[in-house]
Amino acid sequence: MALTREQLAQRVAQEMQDGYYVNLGIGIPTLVANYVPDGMEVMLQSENGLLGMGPFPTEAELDADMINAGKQTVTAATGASIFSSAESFAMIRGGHVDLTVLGAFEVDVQGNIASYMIPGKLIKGMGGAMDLVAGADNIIVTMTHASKHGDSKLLTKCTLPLTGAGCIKKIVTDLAFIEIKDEKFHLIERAPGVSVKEILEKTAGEMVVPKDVPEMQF
Amino acid sequence: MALTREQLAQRVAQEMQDGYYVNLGIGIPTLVANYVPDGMEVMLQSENGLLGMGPFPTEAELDADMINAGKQTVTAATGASIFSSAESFAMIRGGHVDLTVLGAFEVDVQGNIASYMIPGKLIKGMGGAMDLVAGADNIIVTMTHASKHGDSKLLTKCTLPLTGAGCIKKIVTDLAFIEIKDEKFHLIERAPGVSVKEILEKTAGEMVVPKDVPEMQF
Amino acid sequence: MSGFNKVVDSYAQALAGLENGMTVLAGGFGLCGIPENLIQEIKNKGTKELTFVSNNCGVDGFGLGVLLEDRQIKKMVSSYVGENKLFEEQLLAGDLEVELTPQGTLAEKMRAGGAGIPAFYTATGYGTPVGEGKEVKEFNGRKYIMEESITGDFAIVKAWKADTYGNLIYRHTAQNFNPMAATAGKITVVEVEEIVEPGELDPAHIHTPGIYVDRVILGTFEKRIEQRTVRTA
Amino acid sequence: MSGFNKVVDSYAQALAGLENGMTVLAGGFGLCGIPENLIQEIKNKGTKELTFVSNNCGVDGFGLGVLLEDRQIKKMVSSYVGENKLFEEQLLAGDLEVELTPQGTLAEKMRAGGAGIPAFYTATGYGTPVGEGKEVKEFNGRKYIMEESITGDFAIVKAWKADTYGNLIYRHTAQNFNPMAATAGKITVVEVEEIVEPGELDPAHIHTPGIYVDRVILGTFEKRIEQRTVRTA
Repeated sequence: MALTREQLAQRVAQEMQDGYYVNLGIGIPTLVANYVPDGMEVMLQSENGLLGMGPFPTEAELDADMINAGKQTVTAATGASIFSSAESFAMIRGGHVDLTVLGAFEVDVQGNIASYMIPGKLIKGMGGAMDLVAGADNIIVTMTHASKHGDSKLLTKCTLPLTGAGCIKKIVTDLAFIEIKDEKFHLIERAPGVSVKEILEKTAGEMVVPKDVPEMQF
Repeated sequence: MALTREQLAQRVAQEMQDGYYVNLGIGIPTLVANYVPDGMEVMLQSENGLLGMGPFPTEAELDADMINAGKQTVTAATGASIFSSAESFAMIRGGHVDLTVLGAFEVDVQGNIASYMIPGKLIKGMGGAMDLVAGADNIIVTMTHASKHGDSKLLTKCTLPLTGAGCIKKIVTDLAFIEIKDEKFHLIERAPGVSVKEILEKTAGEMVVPKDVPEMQF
Repeated sequence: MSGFNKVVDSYAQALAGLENGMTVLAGGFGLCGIPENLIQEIKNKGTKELTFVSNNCGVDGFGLGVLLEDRQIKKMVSSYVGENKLFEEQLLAGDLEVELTPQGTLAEKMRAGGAGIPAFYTATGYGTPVGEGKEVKEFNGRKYIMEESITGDFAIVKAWKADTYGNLIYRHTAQNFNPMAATAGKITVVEVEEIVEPGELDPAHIHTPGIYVDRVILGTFEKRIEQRTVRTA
Repeated sequence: MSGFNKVVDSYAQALAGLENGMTVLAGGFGLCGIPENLIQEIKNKGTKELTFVSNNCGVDGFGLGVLLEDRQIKKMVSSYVGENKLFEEQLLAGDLEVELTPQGTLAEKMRAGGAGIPAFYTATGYGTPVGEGKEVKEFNGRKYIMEESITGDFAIVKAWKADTYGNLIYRHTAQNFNPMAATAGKITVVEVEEIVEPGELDPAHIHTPGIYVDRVILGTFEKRIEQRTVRTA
């Protein structure tokens, strides 16, 4: 069975380590915050200028001046710091964020990522995504393995304009956990009950499959 | 009579305007702060990270953590702000300081300035001087017109390594107030009792002298 | 105004000198920390053909979105736009130009503009449409593109508190792009919720020193929320 | 240490991993805001052939000057040096290398290093010995030189207060180069006068967010004054 959005977030969350500073993109990545493993502390960085993002506010706490990068009202966690956008991206560009999680339209075997622009549709912009993929060493892309029409999103070469070149090493899809090395996809884990055959059918780029591909553990 | 150090500082102070942010170098420039014209407010910027430098502290106020760019203990004036060296030089380099006053060994008709290094002597460094002359639009160099040995410091071409190229427009010496335009010195004022002849004798670079050269007023 | 007193009494004074065709840097992220009243005053003035450098362009009827109504904006330099229909219409009709700039690059371009740095290198955008036509240089085996700095004829800024000298403090995440915009405007105008006397703000905690600020005006703010998300207590 | 607790108990732990030949970035301006005890610990460790990036090199017997005594410093990257005799002797004897860097360029190089910017352009130093051999580019009719960023294997920093997460606040002008050094060290070690619990520092007034900080240690400080200037009350 393909993973649900929640399971996707849960699998990504397993890649976190105690003491990690983490930037979570909009959509499924945001859900990752709900699955931080017990006994582990992580701090969320929001690129509009908040390190230590807390939960949504209560009605009483609601404050228009306290938002996250998704423009949602949030709170500051204990030990948070707040700063300018320049300082925020100094952190990001300088490689100080330990883990970045974001969505994508396409990823290819060279680690290229396309996530912000579909020609012919209205281009709304890249926001902070280009800075995030260029700045982070440890990035997890999370997306469905194939589009609604069944087209693979794991390609030999991205067809859409890139968000970043050669920067992606890990992908969690609804079917598999994949690493990128030596210009190939490497199948590391499969979603519970999903066959290697199905994964290969839905992967357009070259994929290395080891003898044994364990199922994800939750 | 050649100006005293105090008169030099006093003449420079006349170039200030109400509301000016001013950076004063070490030596005679520092004395300029004592001659801010009555009814005029200026704010002193100290490049180690203080905007709004106040007077020296009393014994009771003395604080090792509050110093100026000359490493002297100082106080913060009302309305001061304190920041990092990067922010301080962002101000300076970005042209936000209205007036910079500093000393020099030599200035030439192209507006070049040499002020930090005499080959053969120990080179201690340029500190913030190169940033100050590159960043400010409005710089006044204050120095004696000639060396102790009688050698002119106003040259056709600086002989010492430069602190900055083409950045000086105004010089106040102990003999004259001079502007630099079109690769020439222009004599604007002379020190009380000093003759144009003496100034010309002590000026190595080409100098334009108008018919009437008024004496400085104090 | 005399000495360092930057306080002006009217929005008309605050934006005196703003002319057609100028470039304006605006603070704010989404609708958070935007100079609401200064934007409204630009609408009232009817200044046209403006280039705005701002992370976003507001929404229909609020923030910079209101300046689209009378087509006062010629060009936007932003990282994310199109949260409103009017924007989309004008863009598709070719009445509006957009220069999409990565958010961190945009912040750094303004910071560099204020700091006298004409250009810098960044890996952001290399190998993407953003990098096209830009100079590429390699440092330590990695490729970077050169990005030039941005300055404006005006900067419009929203802060929380100012003293009369123009020293500023921002509130929570309403800080965002405001400090950089403040440094990079030829004329920097700030609207604030409270004006205090010099000496009331701690010198060590001033976010924007007054040297960057030309005019300060006291305003009242709607502070519209774009995504109202709450939890039950 | 677990989670975000960066506090270490000994200076030995604070500098664990420092090895011969490394580059160390040090905060401080003159003797103000210098990491006194971390410097002393480097002396105790006897680490050699170090490159120091620091605006100054202390004085005889205090600050970085003490590391000259056993010739632990191979090279200084500074804007102003030579306030002590030992420095002069070693420089003239060819035992010590100095790379003089304009103060603002030095600050910006460290800031750029921490911010992932490999190089930037500045007018500072163009046409002077500092500009020799550096790439020149013209922007808006003015010439600028390219300066590359600086990072270090270690950064040693002095702050006033830290919380256990490593969020820092500096005191008065003891801030100076410390915030930039903190961002640009592979391992950033901070000594402070007071350690508080997370939440005790106002999030809006933290000078250095804890993300840049690896280790925090509580110290006591002499705070020697270089130029004692006072007025009569």
